[in-house]
Amino acid sequence: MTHMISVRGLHVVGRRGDGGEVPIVRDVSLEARRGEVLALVGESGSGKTTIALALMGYARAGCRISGGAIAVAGHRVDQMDAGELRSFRGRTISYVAQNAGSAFNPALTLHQQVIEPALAHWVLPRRDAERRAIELFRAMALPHPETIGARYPHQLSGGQLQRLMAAMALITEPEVVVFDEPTTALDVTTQIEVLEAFRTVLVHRGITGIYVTHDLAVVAQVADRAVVLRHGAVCESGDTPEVLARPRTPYTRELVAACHLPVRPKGLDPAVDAASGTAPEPVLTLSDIVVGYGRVDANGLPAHRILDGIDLSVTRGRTLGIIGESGCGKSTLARASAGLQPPAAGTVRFRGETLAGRVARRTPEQRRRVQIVAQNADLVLNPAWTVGAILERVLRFFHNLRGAVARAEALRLLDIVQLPHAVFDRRPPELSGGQKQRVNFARALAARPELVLCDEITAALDPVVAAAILTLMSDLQETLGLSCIFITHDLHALRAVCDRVAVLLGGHVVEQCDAAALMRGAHHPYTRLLVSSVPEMRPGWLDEVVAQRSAAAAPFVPTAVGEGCPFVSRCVTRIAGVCERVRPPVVATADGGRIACHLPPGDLPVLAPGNSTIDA
Amino acid sequence: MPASLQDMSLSRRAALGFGLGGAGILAAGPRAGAQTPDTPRRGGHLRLAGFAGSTADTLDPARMSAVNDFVRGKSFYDGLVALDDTMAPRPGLAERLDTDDFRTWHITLRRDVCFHDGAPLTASDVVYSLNRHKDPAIASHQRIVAMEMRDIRATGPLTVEIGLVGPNVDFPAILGMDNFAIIRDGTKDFSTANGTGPFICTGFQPGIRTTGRRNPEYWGQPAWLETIDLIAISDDMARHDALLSGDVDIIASANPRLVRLLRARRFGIMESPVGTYTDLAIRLDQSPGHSADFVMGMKYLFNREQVRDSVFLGFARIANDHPIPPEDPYFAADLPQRVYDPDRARFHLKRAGLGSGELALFCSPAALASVDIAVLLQYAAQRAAGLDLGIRRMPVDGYWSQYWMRTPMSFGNTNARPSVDMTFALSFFSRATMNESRWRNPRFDALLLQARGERDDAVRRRIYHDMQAMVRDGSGVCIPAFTTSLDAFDPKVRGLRPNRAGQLMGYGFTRWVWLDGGGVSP
Amino acid sequence: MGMSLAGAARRGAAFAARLAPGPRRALALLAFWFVIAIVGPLLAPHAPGEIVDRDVFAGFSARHWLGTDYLGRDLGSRLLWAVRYTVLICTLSTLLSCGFGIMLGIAATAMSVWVERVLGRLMDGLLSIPSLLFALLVIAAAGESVPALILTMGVIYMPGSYRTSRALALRIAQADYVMAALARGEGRIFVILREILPNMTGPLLSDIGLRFVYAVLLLSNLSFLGLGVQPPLVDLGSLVRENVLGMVYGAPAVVVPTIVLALLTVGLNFALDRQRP
Amino acid sequence: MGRLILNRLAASAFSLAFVVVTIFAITAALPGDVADTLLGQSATREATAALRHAMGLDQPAWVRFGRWVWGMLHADPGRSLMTGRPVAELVGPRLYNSLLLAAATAAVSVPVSLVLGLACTMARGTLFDRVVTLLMLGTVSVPVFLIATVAVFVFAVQFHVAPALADINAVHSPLQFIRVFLMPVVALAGATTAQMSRMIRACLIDVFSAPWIEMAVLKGVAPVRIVLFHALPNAIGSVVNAIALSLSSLLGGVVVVETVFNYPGMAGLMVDSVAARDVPVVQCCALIFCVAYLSLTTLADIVAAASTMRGRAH
Repeated sequence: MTHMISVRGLHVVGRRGDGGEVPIVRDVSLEARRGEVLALVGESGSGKTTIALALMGYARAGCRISGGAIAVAGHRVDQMDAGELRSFRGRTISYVAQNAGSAFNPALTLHQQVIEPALAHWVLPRRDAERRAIELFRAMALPHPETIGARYPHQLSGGQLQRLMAAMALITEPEVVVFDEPTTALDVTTQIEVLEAFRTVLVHRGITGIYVTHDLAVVAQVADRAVVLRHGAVCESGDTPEVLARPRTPYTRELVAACHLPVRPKGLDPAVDAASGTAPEPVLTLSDIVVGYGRVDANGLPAHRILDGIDLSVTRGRTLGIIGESGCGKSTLARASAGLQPPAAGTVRFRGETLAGRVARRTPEQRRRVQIVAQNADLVLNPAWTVGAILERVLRFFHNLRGAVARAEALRLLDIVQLPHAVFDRRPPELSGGQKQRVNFARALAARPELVLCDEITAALDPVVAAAILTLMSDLQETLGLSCIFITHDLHALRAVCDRVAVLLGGHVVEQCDAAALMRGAHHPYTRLLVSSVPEMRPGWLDEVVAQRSAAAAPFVPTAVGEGCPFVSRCVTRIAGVCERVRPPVVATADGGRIACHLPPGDLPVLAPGNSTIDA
Repeated sequence: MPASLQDMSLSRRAALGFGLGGAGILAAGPRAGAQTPDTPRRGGHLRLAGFAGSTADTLDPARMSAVNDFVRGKSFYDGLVALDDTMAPRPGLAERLDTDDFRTWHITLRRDVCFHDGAPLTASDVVYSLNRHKDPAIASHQRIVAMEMRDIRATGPLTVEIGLVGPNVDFPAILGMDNFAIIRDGTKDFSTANGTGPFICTGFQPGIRTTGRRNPEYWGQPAWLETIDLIAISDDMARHDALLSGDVDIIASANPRLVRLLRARRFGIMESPVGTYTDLAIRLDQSPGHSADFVMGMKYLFNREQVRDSVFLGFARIANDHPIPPEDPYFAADLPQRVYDPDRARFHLKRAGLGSGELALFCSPAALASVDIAVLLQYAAQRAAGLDLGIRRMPVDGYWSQYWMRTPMSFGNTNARPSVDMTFALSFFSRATMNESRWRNPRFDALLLQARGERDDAVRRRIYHDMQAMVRDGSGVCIPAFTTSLDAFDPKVRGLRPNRAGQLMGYGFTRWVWLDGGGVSP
Repeated sequence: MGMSLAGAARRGAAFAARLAPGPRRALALLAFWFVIAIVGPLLAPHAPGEIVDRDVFAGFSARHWLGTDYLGRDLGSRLLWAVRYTVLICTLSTLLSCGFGIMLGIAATAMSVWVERVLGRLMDGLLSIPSLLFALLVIAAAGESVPALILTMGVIYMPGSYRTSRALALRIAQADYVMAALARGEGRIFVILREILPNMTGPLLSDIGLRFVYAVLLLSNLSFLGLGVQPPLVDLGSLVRENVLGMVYGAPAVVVPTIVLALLTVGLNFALDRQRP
Repeated sequence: MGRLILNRLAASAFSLAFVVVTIFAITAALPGDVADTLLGQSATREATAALRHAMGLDQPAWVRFGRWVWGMLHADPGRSLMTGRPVAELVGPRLYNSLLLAAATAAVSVPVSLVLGLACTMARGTLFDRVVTLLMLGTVSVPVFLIATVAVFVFAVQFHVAPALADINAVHSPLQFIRVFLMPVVALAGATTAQMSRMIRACLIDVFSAPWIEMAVLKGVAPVRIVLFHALPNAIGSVVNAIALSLSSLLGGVVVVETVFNYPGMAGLMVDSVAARDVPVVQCCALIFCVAYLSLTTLADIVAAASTMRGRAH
């Protein structure tokens, strides 16, 4: 018995609405040795999670394991009955779910849930289980390991929950742990901590891991071997460095390529504009925008602010990128610009014209000029309408086009976004994610806008598709001369399409700079953290980053963030007594950037090109 | 010529002998009919399920209107006059009833009668009991009748004198009406009954139940039963279920459709040939009733056999469009029976010259079987004369006050009256408030007053005969049938006899029945 | 004309094809009952008020397939009429309650918080009056007629429909495509009719179907209080009720209408219920 | 939490105010009045007018409304026009009876439907689930009056296993209580249980689609524990709501059951009083029904809120 996990000829089928069955996983064979981490890599729909669950003898509602031999730690999973499965799951093999926020029962304390496997399998008496849980919490570098278990899931952050879930998976000391995209829902800065915690326990305890992910950079950090899946079948497998460095199949090559997005070709900077004699003309200008909720104070400002004192402008024909972690106010910024969420203070100007805060008060012409392309194409396109109807409605609304003219124009728009005409009569649910996002784009273009607000348009897409969308966007902007605001949490995407970048944190812009300057020169400490946290597809990268960070001064006791810098609680270079009290001044940098930090410009962290291979 | 109650009742009895013996309608259930007249036994507990019970249940004699009210009344109270099986007046609390001119009546009360609370019966009780009917706030059902009694006064501790507005030979019958039962002077609270009757009220919950026990001090023939328990079950099936399962001993208003089942299970059925009728009242003072042809046409549209057989399953007697039932001694047997005649109906309706369009026909479960009769009539009208009748079935509540007599064509339901005089006076006299069809015939009115003062029975018979003919042909009231009331009982209930005054022995069965094997022999 | 009819049929079929199997089956069932409601009475051998036999509660026979009722009328003929009236009344009252309920429910999502709250409270109040007693009171006040019945039942089931559609609409109103339409500057009516409503059809049809079933049951329970269609016509519940005494003889007059009533409600209920896992 | 309860209570109070006005408006719109009823066929115009005056029915509606609301605020529902007795005296015993019947029904239907709902959830898609579903749907699809009538005929008349009447005075021991209440409760609980178990099943299935249920399965937790420990605490809010809704819809059946079993309860009293136009009694009964419904749903809402807010208060 050399293999801890051995799967031979696995087939999983799903039931269709009409009662027939469709294959989801076809003839998959794989194995993993004891103590090894095996990555299952693939896009959505590749069957990677289905295979991982099949290892636990589990198939989701509507699915069925229809064939194959599954052996885990010497057990034939495919031959177990319900009782055997119950004592096998959680004991021999355990599971870390993708979204810990929803995989924890909201009504129970974390402690109850974490020790439950140990109690359910009679592994440990309650008291010992609690003790071991605390040990694991500590090993996972969770704050307050003694008391954190008494809390409820909604009281903790995503990264903490993800680590708690790993603790729960490990409490029975299983032989195998299945990680199902455990860091996908996390911000890059958090991802590093979680990845490190996982890796440490796996290595120390000699546990065999199955790591399900779509992110090759993560694979590079955690997995010994990788299996690339496509359409439910194995595409390629081998040792991780091998697969990443020398992909053998076209599909894997495509995947790898999607991780190396080309940087926006023309590094435009204001100096060039100045040289060409055209003054940079701002299209959209946001001044001192405040958006929030809750009680309104004497100045008419809300108590809880999502955006606070935002000053930004978009230059004509250029793309402004906005980057930040979840909850920093990125999307609110787009919605405030579009008038969907009226600001409590500040003004939105479009080519000098002040726009009303509320969309209903804007003129049709003003509404036409600013179009929004939102993140989730599933929610953005009305599923009851055909694509043609969606486009024609906009054409009719803004341009009063009807009948054959409108149809011709709609078809032309489909051409522009590179969709076949057959899409015209389909409805959104019949389209793929990439197609939907293209339709979403076409709809915005139908208004013939001057500014397009793109809110996380690639977040829900697989890397290959996302890359294509980004290329399309760049091309369109070029050919149509559009101005854009591109909101994202993905540094790769940002650099692929943007001319200028604003870094958003806690509702404040902490830094603005040219996209080209993002990887070099002095930056805000947060920007540095952000940039250095983006995983690289280079084995060993994680070790370097971790080594670097632990070398730096141990971070901070968090204090209440008042008027001070939003980054103060995580900043390793903070100036005690100042940063948490005083709002940082905005300092202009040599290459046209603006940084809000108390540090003297000379002390700002510098990103050296060698520090990062992101340009490579 | 002075007259007294004793004489009268004798003479009436003689006259009524024919009605009782000849009709042969006093059939009882198989067991009841077969049983030999055995000796009554004392004791036992009898449970009755009446038909309708609600919070409108009352112990106030003036307000009694439902079967259970009357059963309660008959159990707890007495009237001055009692009506026997043939509705002939017999002495009740009044020992004597004397008059010289049928206008002023002298009442002599029985001695040694006590109310349930122990107080002796005196003239003031009688004066109070009768006078209160005239007060509108009392809401007496007999206010109109009571208005006939112009003055009521005590002439001694046990004597009362009543002066009527005009002579009335049938006045004793009026005093025999259950609503004129005698209560204690000054009674205002009717949460219990303080009467002189054979049972003492031991519990009264309106709409739920009434209980009573035998009055050991009763002045007359004491009751056989020890205790009685009266409830009401308005749902037909539930009421029969209660009898079939043995939860009650006797039920009022058995449904003709369940008689087959009851008989098969050896339960007794008592058929009471009461003079109750369901009629269609066509108002003569409005379109379409102001056309005599229309009214006549409608009368020919009633298929009386069908009403009897399909609606009442035979438990009815065919009527001749006048309110006097065949058992009544004054029934005009020689008047030709009106029959279903589509040709004549068509002829008359055509002559009435109605335009097209639907005529509304108001009916309600409040008026017994009126909905079914309306259905029959509607089909006949459509088939025979192409006349469109639109049935308007109205809820029980509000029917009498909102639709009956207020619409051109509505169904009504009239209970048997104690005398022919009252039957005509209350429902056909021009100024009667219940003159359903607004029929005005001065000759009829004159005849009514004449008969009322007429002592010669032969003359009265002739007058009543003419009046029946006049109603039959002139009034807008169509009477297809008289109903036969059905009561069903467990065979152990003995002593039941049909009574013309109403079902359940004119509601007074608790006074007479006994339980076989239920108690001890006296 | 023919063209447009064919077009409508095609569109209808296409619409049905897009629905979930539950509402689709329910629609098919409803269509079946509609056919019976329309065609049935034309095939009735006797008038609903005609007495055809002196025998009441007669059993199955060649002359009267389903026997006779409590008056000796042809039960089969009455049954066909009863189906028509039950289907008619319940359909109209359901359309009424759901029409208003859905409109208000969706509109509530677009109205100010206070209007919406007040509306919600009013609906709650309406819901708190027991339906049977409410019907009794209203029909006592307004008189017994088919329009009154329809109106009353419409009012009774409106709050439920309001609640369901409001919950659905609230979820949809937060969808980005509604935002997109608002950002475009579309009017409220357009947003309600074109953006929100089409996306509620599936669950709404289920809800409407269930409400139809409730209406059938309420109507039959109303017959217990003696309320219903004017004689000689009849609805299914009243048909059962008026013949309930026949139960003791096992008469078809009570058995057959009960089965038809159960088929109508159970069938629809089951069709709609199956879609939920 | 306290704020939430206050808010919910205020909302219910608003609903109640609306109900009060509605009830009064409908009862005021009833054709005819108690004077007509009292006099019945012998009503003449002057007699009814006199009676109406004596009863104060000739006052304008707003005066009567004001007097009624004033009375209700002092817990005095007035006097029955029909019997002249205080409404409280009339309603009191009936309210007790109704509560008894409702409690007995709830005591049967709530546990049964909880068990059925849970069982169906755990066995969803199986034959058992389908059979129960069909049975439950069948139960709600037959009018209550028919179920009750057939039940009485079969069990009381044919087999003599239970009385045909629910005679509450005959109850002197727990055994008699069961004997008397068995059939009314079964007739009432049938439809209620059916409805409730379907709703509970729907709530639970909703919860069962949550990822943390899958997580529990993958932890190797036993199905019974999953249902009781994981699913139920999260479904409790909606389950309680479902129970409240079903119990309140029980009132429709109550009218029927009270009539068929001749059980002296509130619904029958109200129907009678509508017929008699005894407006104070109608208003009092209607108000009690509405208050019962509103307090039930309010309570359910508060329980639901409390259960979802567990832990969130801190």
